[in-house]
Amino acid sequence: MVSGGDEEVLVVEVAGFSGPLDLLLDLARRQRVDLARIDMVELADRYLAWLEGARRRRLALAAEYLVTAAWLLYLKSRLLLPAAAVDAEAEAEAVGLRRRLAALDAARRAADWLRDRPWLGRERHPRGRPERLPMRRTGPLRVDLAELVRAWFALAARAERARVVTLVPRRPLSAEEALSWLARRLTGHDWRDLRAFLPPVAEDPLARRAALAATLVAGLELARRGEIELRQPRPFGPVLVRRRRRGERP
Amino acid sequence: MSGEEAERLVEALLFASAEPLTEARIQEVLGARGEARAVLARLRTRYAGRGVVLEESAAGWAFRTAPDLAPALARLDPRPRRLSRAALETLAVIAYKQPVTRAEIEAVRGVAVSRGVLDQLLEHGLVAPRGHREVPGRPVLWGTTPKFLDFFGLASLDDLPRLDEFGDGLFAARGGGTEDPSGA
Amino acid sequence: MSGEEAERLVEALLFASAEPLTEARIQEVLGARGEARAVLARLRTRYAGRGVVLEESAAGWAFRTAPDLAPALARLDPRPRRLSRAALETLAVIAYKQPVTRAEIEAVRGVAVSRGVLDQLLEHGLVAPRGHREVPGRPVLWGTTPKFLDFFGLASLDDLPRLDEFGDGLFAARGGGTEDPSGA
Repeated sequence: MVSGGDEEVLVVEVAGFSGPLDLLLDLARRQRVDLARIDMVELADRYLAWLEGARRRRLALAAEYLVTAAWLLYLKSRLLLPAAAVDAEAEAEAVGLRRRLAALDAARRAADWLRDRPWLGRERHPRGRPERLPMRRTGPLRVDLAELVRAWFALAARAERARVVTLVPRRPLSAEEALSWLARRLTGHDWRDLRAFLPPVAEDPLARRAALAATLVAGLELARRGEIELRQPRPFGPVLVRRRRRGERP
Repeated sequence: MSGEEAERLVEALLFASAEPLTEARIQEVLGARGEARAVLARLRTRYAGRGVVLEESAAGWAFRTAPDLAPALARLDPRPRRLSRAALETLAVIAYKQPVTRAEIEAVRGVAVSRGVLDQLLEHGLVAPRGHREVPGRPVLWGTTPKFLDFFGLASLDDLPRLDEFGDGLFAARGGGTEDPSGA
Repeated sequence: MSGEEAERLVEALLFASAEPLTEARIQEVLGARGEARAVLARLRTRYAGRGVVLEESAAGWAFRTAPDLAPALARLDPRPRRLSRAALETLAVIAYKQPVTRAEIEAVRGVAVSRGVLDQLLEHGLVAPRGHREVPGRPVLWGTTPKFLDFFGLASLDDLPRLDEFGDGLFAARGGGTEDPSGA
């Protein structure tokens, strides 16, 4: 069966096998090229001889190698019965093993084929300095008149402050001023946030709160006159406002 | 190796490199296959006018996409845009004080108006040049466009709210309708 | 825009990207300037035999350095890509028998597929989960990605050699569908 020299080589290679099936494939390949016709009895003998050699050299083998050995021994014993008595089950198991060896063989060849392909990053290289393409913004412009006007008033106020050195005494925006501002600005019939109609005031929080209060009073007054509608969908939420359509009843 | 092969190698090398490569480095890879300087010159000629150009900078040689294609290569971003604070203020000054020079806008805003800000407004078609101020340097005068009126839903520039509409409010303009906070 | 200009644009677009671009994406940038497929075909011809070649795969179109230059370019990447033997075999089984469960891979290889092996393949983006097998335990099914094709320079899975070319028809899985090589 296996010569001593062969054994030597096999034992040295033990680390290279990933499991008994891998080892069996290697042994089968030494026997024949056509794995479908592999002699199971001979394969079992080779395996057992290899195992014996490995044990003599005290190689630590995983238990599965021994399980496979036991199974092969059993398979061999049944295949060696007189032809008439060879059971179909043993034949089927032999065929199964041949198929598994052939499948593993194909997988290994496919792996070799992939290994030898020109890999990306090994034989073929992508662009090393990919460039970020610029973004072109094409969306619609979002800005409204109130923003534009507020920007202007803020600039004007800043310029005014810079020019006039004497301090102007601050006084809150009056309800009348807020009323006149809101009555003129609020033209739409869509619900809008009341805060969009704040007259421009100094940027300090107190002045803004006073302006908000005055604008709310103005809104209530205009609503009382039936010119506009006010609505607050949830407690402490934003107050919404719109102009009442002509002819609509309050 | 033929000159053609040296060219192929340098082409691949420059393409795959993460950094621009110096002539010395290229020569190192090229070895005896060719003279880097000559190969680079041939390669640059080959790519001249293509979508990709071979550029030499202080850092070395590198391929880059032809600059003139940048607009066509840009990815489109369809999200709604807002004007930057600077653009909004600049537009406001132009709207209220037109026709106005860049220097005048800067005087009101107190900061320089960058090229990008005016470009933004031009791109949206909200402002346009309106001739020149006849002073030394003949600076361009800027004004709003009909599209500006359209965009903000104004029938005319007279519809822009004025400061004095607040009676004697905090920031009421002095005097008549032509408030001029810059004092110019 | 002339055909030449469309070619420049696509050339620049592909050069700018390290990843393959789909024909749809290229057409999107090209717009009405040309027909992507035709432009790509011209471009491929133009680059044939150069140091950089235009490749097409299911992942899309991409410029890659010519494989024959690999030895000269070897020093370019200080950390060359590696896949362990176990990972390559596992990948081969997945490629041929996809979608396939871990247990099915193990049946072919005769050993357990370790977490590390799958991690290696996932890290390289070569495989991805493809749903579950509707059997008890609902095991994850694995398949290859478009990156797999790009990685190994394959136009499609059909470029994988037929396994009976290996001298054995038993493992003729793809197309055959659900054959179980374990013989179970």
